[in-house]
Amino acid sequence: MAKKLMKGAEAIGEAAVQAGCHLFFGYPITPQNEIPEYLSSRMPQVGGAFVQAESEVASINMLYGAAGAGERVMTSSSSPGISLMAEGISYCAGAELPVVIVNIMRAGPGLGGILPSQADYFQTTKGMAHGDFRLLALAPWSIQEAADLVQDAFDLADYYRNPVMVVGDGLIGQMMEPVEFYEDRQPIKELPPKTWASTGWKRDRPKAIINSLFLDPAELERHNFHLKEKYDLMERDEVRFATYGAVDSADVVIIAYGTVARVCLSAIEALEQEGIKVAMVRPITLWPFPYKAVREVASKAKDILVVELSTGQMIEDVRLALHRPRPIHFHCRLGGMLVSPEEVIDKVKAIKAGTSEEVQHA
Amino acid sequence: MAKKLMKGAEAIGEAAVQAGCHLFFGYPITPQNEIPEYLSSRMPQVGGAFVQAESEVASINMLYGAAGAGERVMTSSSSPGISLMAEGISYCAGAELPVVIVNIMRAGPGLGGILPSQADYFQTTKGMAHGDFRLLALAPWSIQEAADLVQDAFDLADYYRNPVMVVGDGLIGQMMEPVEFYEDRQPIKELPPKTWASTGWKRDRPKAIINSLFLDPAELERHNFHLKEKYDLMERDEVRFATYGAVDSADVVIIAYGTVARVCLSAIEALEQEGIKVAMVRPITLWPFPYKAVREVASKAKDILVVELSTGQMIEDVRLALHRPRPIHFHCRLGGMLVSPEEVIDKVKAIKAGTSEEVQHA
Amino acid sequence: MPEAVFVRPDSLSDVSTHYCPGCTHGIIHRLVAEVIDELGIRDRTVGVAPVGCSVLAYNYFDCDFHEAAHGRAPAVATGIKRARPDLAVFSYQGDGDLASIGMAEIVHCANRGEKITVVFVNNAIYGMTGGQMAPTTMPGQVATTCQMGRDVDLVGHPIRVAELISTLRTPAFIARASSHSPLAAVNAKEMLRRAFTYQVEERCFSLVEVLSTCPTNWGLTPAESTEWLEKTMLPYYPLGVFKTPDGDDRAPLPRKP
Amino acid sequence: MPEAVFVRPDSLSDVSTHYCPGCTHGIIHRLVAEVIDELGIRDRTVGVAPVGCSVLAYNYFDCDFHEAAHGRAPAVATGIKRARPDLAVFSYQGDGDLASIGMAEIVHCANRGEKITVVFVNNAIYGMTGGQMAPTTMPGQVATTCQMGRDVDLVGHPIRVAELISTLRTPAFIARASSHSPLAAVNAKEMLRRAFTYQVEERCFSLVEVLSTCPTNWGLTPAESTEWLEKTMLPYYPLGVFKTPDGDDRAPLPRKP
Amino acid sequence: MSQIVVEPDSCKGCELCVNACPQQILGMTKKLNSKGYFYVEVAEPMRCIGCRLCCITCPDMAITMNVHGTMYHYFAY
Amino acid sequence: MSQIVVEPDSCKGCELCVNACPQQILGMTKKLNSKGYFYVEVAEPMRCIGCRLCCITCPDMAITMNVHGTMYHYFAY
Amino acid sequence: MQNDVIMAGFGGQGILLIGKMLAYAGMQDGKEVSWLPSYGPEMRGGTCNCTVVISDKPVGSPVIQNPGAVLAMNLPSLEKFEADVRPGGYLLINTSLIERACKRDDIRIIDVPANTIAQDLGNPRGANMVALGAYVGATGAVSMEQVEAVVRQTFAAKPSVIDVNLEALHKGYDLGREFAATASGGAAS
Amino acid sequence: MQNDVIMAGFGGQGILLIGKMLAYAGMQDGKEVSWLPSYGPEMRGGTCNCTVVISDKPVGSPVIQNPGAVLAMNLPSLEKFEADVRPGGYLLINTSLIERACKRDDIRIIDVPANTIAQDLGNPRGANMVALGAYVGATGAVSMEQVEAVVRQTFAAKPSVIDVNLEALHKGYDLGREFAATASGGAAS
Ligand SMILES: Cc1ncc(C[n+]2csc(CCOP(=O)(O)OP(=O)(O)O)c2C)c(N)n1
Ligand SMILES: Cc1ncc(C[n+]2csc(CCOP(=O)(O)OP(=O)(O)O)c2C)c(N)n1
Ligand code: SF4
Ligand code: SF4
Ligand code: SF4
Ligand code: SF4
Ligand code: SF4
Ligand code: SF4
Ligand SMILES: [Mg+2]
Ligand SMILES: [Mg+2]
Repeated sequence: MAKKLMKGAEAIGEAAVQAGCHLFFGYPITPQNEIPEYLSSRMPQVGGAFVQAESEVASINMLYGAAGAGERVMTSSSSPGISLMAEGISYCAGAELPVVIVNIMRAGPGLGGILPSQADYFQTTKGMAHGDFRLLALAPWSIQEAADLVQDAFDLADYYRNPVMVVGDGLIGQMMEPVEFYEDRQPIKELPPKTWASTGWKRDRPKAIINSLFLDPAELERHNFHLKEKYDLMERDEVRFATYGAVDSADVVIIAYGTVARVCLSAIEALEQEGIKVAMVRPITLWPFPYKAVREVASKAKDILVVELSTGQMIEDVRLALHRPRPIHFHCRLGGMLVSPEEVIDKVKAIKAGTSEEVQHA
Repeated sequence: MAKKLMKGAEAIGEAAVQAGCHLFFGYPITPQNEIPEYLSSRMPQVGGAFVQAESEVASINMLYGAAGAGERVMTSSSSPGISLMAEGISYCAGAELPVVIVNIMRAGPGLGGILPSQADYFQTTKGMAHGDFRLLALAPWSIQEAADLVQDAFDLADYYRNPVMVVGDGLIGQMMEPVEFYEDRQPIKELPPKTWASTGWKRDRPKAIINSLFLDPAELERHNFHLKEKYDLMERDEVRFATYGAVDSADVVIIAYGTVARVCLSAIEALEQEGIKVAMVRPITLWPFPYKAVREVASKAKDILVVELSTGQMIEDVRLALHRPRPIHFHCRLGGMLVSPEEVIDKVKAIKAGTSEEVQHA
Repeated sequence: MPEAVFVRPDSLSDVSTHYCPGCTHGIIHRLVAEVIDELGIRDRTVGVAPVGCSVLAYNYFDCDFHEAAHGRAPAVATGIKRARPDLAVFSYQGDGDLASIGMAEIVHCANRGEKITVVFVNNAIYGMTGGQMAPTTMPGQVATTCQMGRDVDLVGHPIRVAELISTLRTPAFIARASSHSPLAAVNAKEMLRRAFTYQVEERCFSLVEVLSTCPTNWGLTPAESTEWLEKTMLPYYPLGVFKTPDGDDRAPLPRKP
Repeated sequence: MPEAVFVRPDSLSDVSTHYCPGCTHGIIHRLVAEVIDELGIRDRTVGVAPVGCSVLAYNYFDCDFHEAAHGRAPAVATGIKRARPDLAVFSYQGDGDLASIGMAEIVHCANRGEKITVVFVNNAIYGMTGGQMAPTTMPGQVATTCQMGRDVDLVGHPIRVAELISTLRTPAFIARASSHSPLAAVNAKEMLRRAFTYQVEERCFSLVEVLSTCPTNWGLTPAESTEWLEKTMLPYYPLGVFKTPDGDDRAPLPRKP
Repeated sequence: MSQIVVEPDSCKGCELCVNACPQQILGMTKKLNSKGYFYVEVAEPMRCIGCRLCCITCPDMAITMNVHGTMYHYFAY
Repeated sequence: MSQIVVEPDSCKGCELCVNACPQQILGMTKKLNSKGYFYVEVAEPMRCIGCRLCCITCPDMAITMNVHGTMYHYFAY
Repeated sequence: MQNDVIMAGFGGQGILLIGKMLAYAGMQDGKEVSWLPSYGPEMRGGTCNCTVVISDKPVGSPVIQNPGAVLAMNLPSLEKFEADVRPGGYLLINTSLIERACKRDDIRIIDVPANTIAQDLGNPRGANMVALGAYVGATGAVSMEQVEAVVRQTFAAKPSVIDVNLEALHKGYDLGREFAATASGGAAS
Repeated sequence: MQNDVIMAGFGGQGILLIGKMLAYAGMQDGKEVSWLPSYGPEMRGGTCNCTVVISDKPVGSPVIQNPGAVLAMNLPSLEKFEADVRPGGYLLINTSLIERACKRDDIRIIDVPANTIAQDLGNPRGANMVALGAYVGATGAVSMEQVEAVVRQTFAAKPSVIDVNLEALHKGYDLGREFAATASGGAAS
């Protein structure tokens, strides 16, 4: 298909449709309303269903039902709405259901504000909800990548039978950029038929029970270990990242993701012109985190700079990536304020000049 | 008061009352039903109120109201119920409300099982909900300590104007042990009057607005930095832990918390008799985590063993504590299965014998 | 040759349930299974189990099943039905599940007119968690979170779900039946049959509230429970059909403008 | 000396609101403030703002306030009132907030008989988020998530909150008023006065549904909005008193047993 | 003629059927079944009128019924 | 006699009061106020009957009313 | 010194109660104690059990994989726990309800016809008291004095049953002491 | 080469639309583009703005702190953004609605009486088109050909307005070109 100028939210909606997702359940929340709005008229066109749920709690449980019935299904929301889905997402993970959840992050905590943020990093990558489970989390930095990753998300979800989250910030939701959808797109994984789905029991397979309850602790322990193995596989096979700039000879290596990484790239290009060599590792999967890539690039750079729209949640993963203590610097904007290329440039110069303070750690 | 044999859940309930908490809002869930049950008859005796909320979502928002009105208030639940509180807890943190939340953890994910677990470690210490906020998290290992920490929790919550969570597992909820309450207990912090509370505006102070919304991003950014400073203070002042065994000359140092640490202590004593020197660091605050203590004790030991009822969530914090790569070993039981002293003994011996595999890290 | 006139329905697995002796969950399971058999829809039926004593319903019905989060069965059922409108979808929910934590989900599912069937088992208590007060607990009834009996001045009166739902304008079939006696069960089955039939005909949402006993948490024998249900619950929870898809509006009018 | 007969009530801050021109949220704010003034309870009143266009209500009322999570204002109000029964507590909620995500909270708050007052502003749309369909959106009404107009076959009919709540047995005062004309506003104030009075007298829970306009998201001028409300909403949402604390039971009876 | 069949190991001894039987011909054994319950037995099978009330009221499918020959059904079920 | 006072900067130009006035004596100015709205003005103050309908219907407290002397109140408010 | 015991039986046999009474007596004796019930799926309809630890030092693990004693009040409990008793430990079997014998020979097995004794005393609900007495008699884990005090306290509201329960307790205690006296150094050695 | 512009004005002035049209034309020209609207608290009732980036390379930051051009359609927009224009950049001022002048002398200031011109053309709603034309004329960020095509496409459903909008566009374009021709190397140098 030809390139189209699309709003991120619409591109995300269309990507779902292109990926064969014909079911969307969601509840309005800024800054991602255009996703449900777009799909409310798009889904009927493809014979699918759009339901405005009564809440995010209901949305995620509708996903649980639809995914359990073997269909591709998506919801989208923004930070407070994602928090309301916590229990339901844990259920999806426990019952091994492939669902795709889009979080267009806004500033928190609480009602916070509606402007861009990355303060849901921990929530996305670590403790979103109770129990031992993980979300595969993809973080696009452009509208085209958002469209691509949403499509990949469905394949990954189906392959691993696990919830996959696509996280962007308000810019990804609101921005327009050219997008291209490929007509001959093939799944990125070989996908077996969903024989586990509850589609009416015709006695041609075991009874399908979509369930996360295991009253026998020994059985639940086996289930937990089974899930863990799956997560180990994802950590082995699904890490995605991109590197930029002088990866082999950088004065400073920046770790940043999402639209913040674009801002950093602008800064890197400007710094290059001034002869300052900066590299960047951009995690595309927030979980599994590209520990190895960060370690390798960082090992060749003098200093490390983490740039984030949070108080430094990703620093922990960066620190875990490094096998020896290294100076880590940090720049952030919070509450919906955005990082500018100029700020990054200044920070890098400060690091080089030795006037930037390292992040302290207990 | 004299020692009384009390069930953990009841001791927790009574501790709240002793701490001057006269309001409880909660929803039944195993294995902590005895907390609301106890308080349903106890609260009226002290002129307080017990309300069985319609859900955990409602519970936490009732806490938001009651804490905002300046009163001490508590809720308790277990893992799936805590997940449902995610949004509300983020609101409490954002609006800086002192609330006490008890999580008697059960096995997950999803509905999971009702037996003991520690799989909510990440949820408790990292990404419980959206936005940049932290919970102060206390993890008792006995009923007496549970009673003590619940009382401390109210002081800490009031002092920092932040939600405090007390996390135990099913054993803490269900076990009976002797408990003593002290009549002359003093707050562990100097507590200023709650002039910020909404108690009816008599024009004698600024209008009280309990709120987490800041539409102006610059204002929200300031608020985020203010919260961050508070969390930095907690990290500086509120770390709690205990050490056991041969802290200066251990072959193996165990890191474990909650009832698991008791099991490990039994093992340590047995190993001591066999001449095997084992130390233990028991985090009492899960957040802020005792990074320094772990680092110091670990620096003197040959090997590190993390024992947990999760797939290894605490390992990340242990790794962050160490400034150089160290061999970390891990033992866990999942799904409601419990770790036994015998298993820990065997694991320590295997470590000593070099037959235990180190935890690998990406 | 003897003819078997009362046998285990095909849709009911041949296993013993975990329900307490005399618990009428078992009766209601059988009635639902019989209706599924009679309508011949077993191989396209998907059930949704709640969190509550009937959480293990998936072990007892011989059809595909989802186990839903507490209170969210109507949302799960919505997801299934919208994904696969050819399936017959029913949720089976307790009173804590449906009337407390799941109130928003049941009201909205009913109001959207999702073409599913809800079997709502009202036993006036939280059975599974050990006898806490439910929204449907009777005035004065003792429960572990109202040990002096439900005090309506403090916590209000029991919620009548059939009445509440039947005020919604969206066409639906709403009825209340009971399981405390064989004749009540016969009527309950009739109500369930209509409820499933309306779904199969793609007409409307249907909900049958079935009064049920919980001898264990009521602290009564099964026989005493039957009697208590009849004496205490029936007057407050009248049996009958509240709403049919072609009936008129059942919302009360304002008394004065 | 001229006498000021219509002035800004003390309980209303002297600031300009962020509401769109002609949005009747402003009228309803003033009515509430006037009632608070008249009852002389300003210094013991605590309001609870929802998430919705009135999220900033705390800036407009001159009393202590809580800003609640979306839909949870009744739970927050419960917390405040149980903590400090001496306070007069009211929540101010939109139709998305109260009738969609907050359905469980409002039903249970009403059913517990919390002695609070709920001001429920029904403008048949999600105002704040830009005009999505609400549970109260009228059949055929266009919204951003039903761009061809609300299709009742797909999403059901609008929910009538006053009717729904008034079927609960717990004593309460439930009324519906409107804000679309001065005379409607006069009546709305009367309803609000009764609602707050019942609370002050510690009698019961009270809820006044007030029909309101959203010119911006209805895509109409304020004057056209007034007319649309009158022509379209009034017939479906009749004004009046649905329930008083001493009135009889308003739940429908079964048609046949 | 109707024949009531009790499956002892399915019975939980709740006695609901005993109360339901209009002929009062069901009673509890003094023996425990494999689950530890005293189970039901038909004392006077000949007096059974085949009303199926016992079957219908049993929560545990412990009672099934066969008929020999034609039988008048008191109610559709 | 009643006196209607419009605070121009409070007015958002919604015209609800214009429609509400039974005397049809309110109209919009052609001037923008500080918020960028055309605001309301009283064309014929003498014809005002003091019914307060304009005040009551204004969502923005842009209209207040004073009276000189005694006034008959059409309705309790 | 640490005494630990798992007491197990049907739901209605009053197992949790005697466990609590034992722990209570231990506490009154000045010992450190813990009482831990089983909870979870096995509860409904099935068996229930509790673990009591009585120790001179703070109690380490309240969960005991190989207890010093097991009191099996019904068959499923025997089957579940007989293998777990620590070599040299005690296995008290309620022979009134359990017909089969224990196959182990490295532990001390005490036959306690608890229901029969209670029945004989005209106190059929007192079987648990008999069993408690037998455990205390055999192990001396707590002082009989404190157990008696606890019985009085437990049934304070129903004074009529105090004496019959004390009687059952003593019958069991005598049986346990007798065993300890005759069999000491017996099977276990 | 990168052209970036912030276009700002009241909600109803069609600012977001001309921003989109510009981006679209850029895309059709084979350039990389991004369009980013303001959203958030300032939206309701207040001003709105969007940032358009047109570049030969993939667009880096879609957020531009110091844009190469600002189009201020009303006074609040001028006040908010005039200081941000990159030295040497363009500031287009809708002098029909903005009475005060800009105080900077390191940028190129173009007076565009957009509303007046539109009014004169009998197309009062076409002020935004005039402004778009002026921006394109002054900067040459995209080809006029593509802009015209986009106008045709945008109003395809209402063919009656195509010509009047094209007319407005061209009036603005001419004004912009004229400025570029006469003032090139002017104020900025
Ligand atoms: C989120 C959440 N909250 C609470 C629980 C605990 N819980 C399990 S079942 C139940 C109530 C069961 O009562 P009801 O729905 O009436 O079913 P019954 O057992 O009486 O059949 C509760 C509160 C849970 N599992 N999940
Ligand atoms: C958990 C959560 N979900 C969704 C939202 C987004 N949201 C804000 S206001 C609103 C609806 C507002 O509509 P209504 O309650 O009718 O109030 P109105 O604006 O019409 O007055 C929504 C969905 C949110 N803030 N939080
Ligand atoms: S607890 Fe009550 S509802 Fe649950 S199985 Fe037992 S009797 Fe039935
Ligand atoms: S969007 Fe609608 S409800 Fe909100 S302020 Fe504007 S007119 Fe009022
Ligand atoms: S069929 Fe009727 S008569 Fe025969 S045993 Fe059963 S209940 Fe009694
Ligand atoms: S009703 Fe069924 S379970 Fe109950 S006693 Fe009769 S046969 Fe047994
Ligand atoms: S008071 Fe009545 S008559 Fe006078 S201006 Fe207002 S509406 Fe018109
Ligand atoms: S009603 Fe108020 S805001 Fe509207 S035009 Fe009249 S004075 Fe202005
Ligand atoms: Mg129930
Ligand atoms: Mg609304």
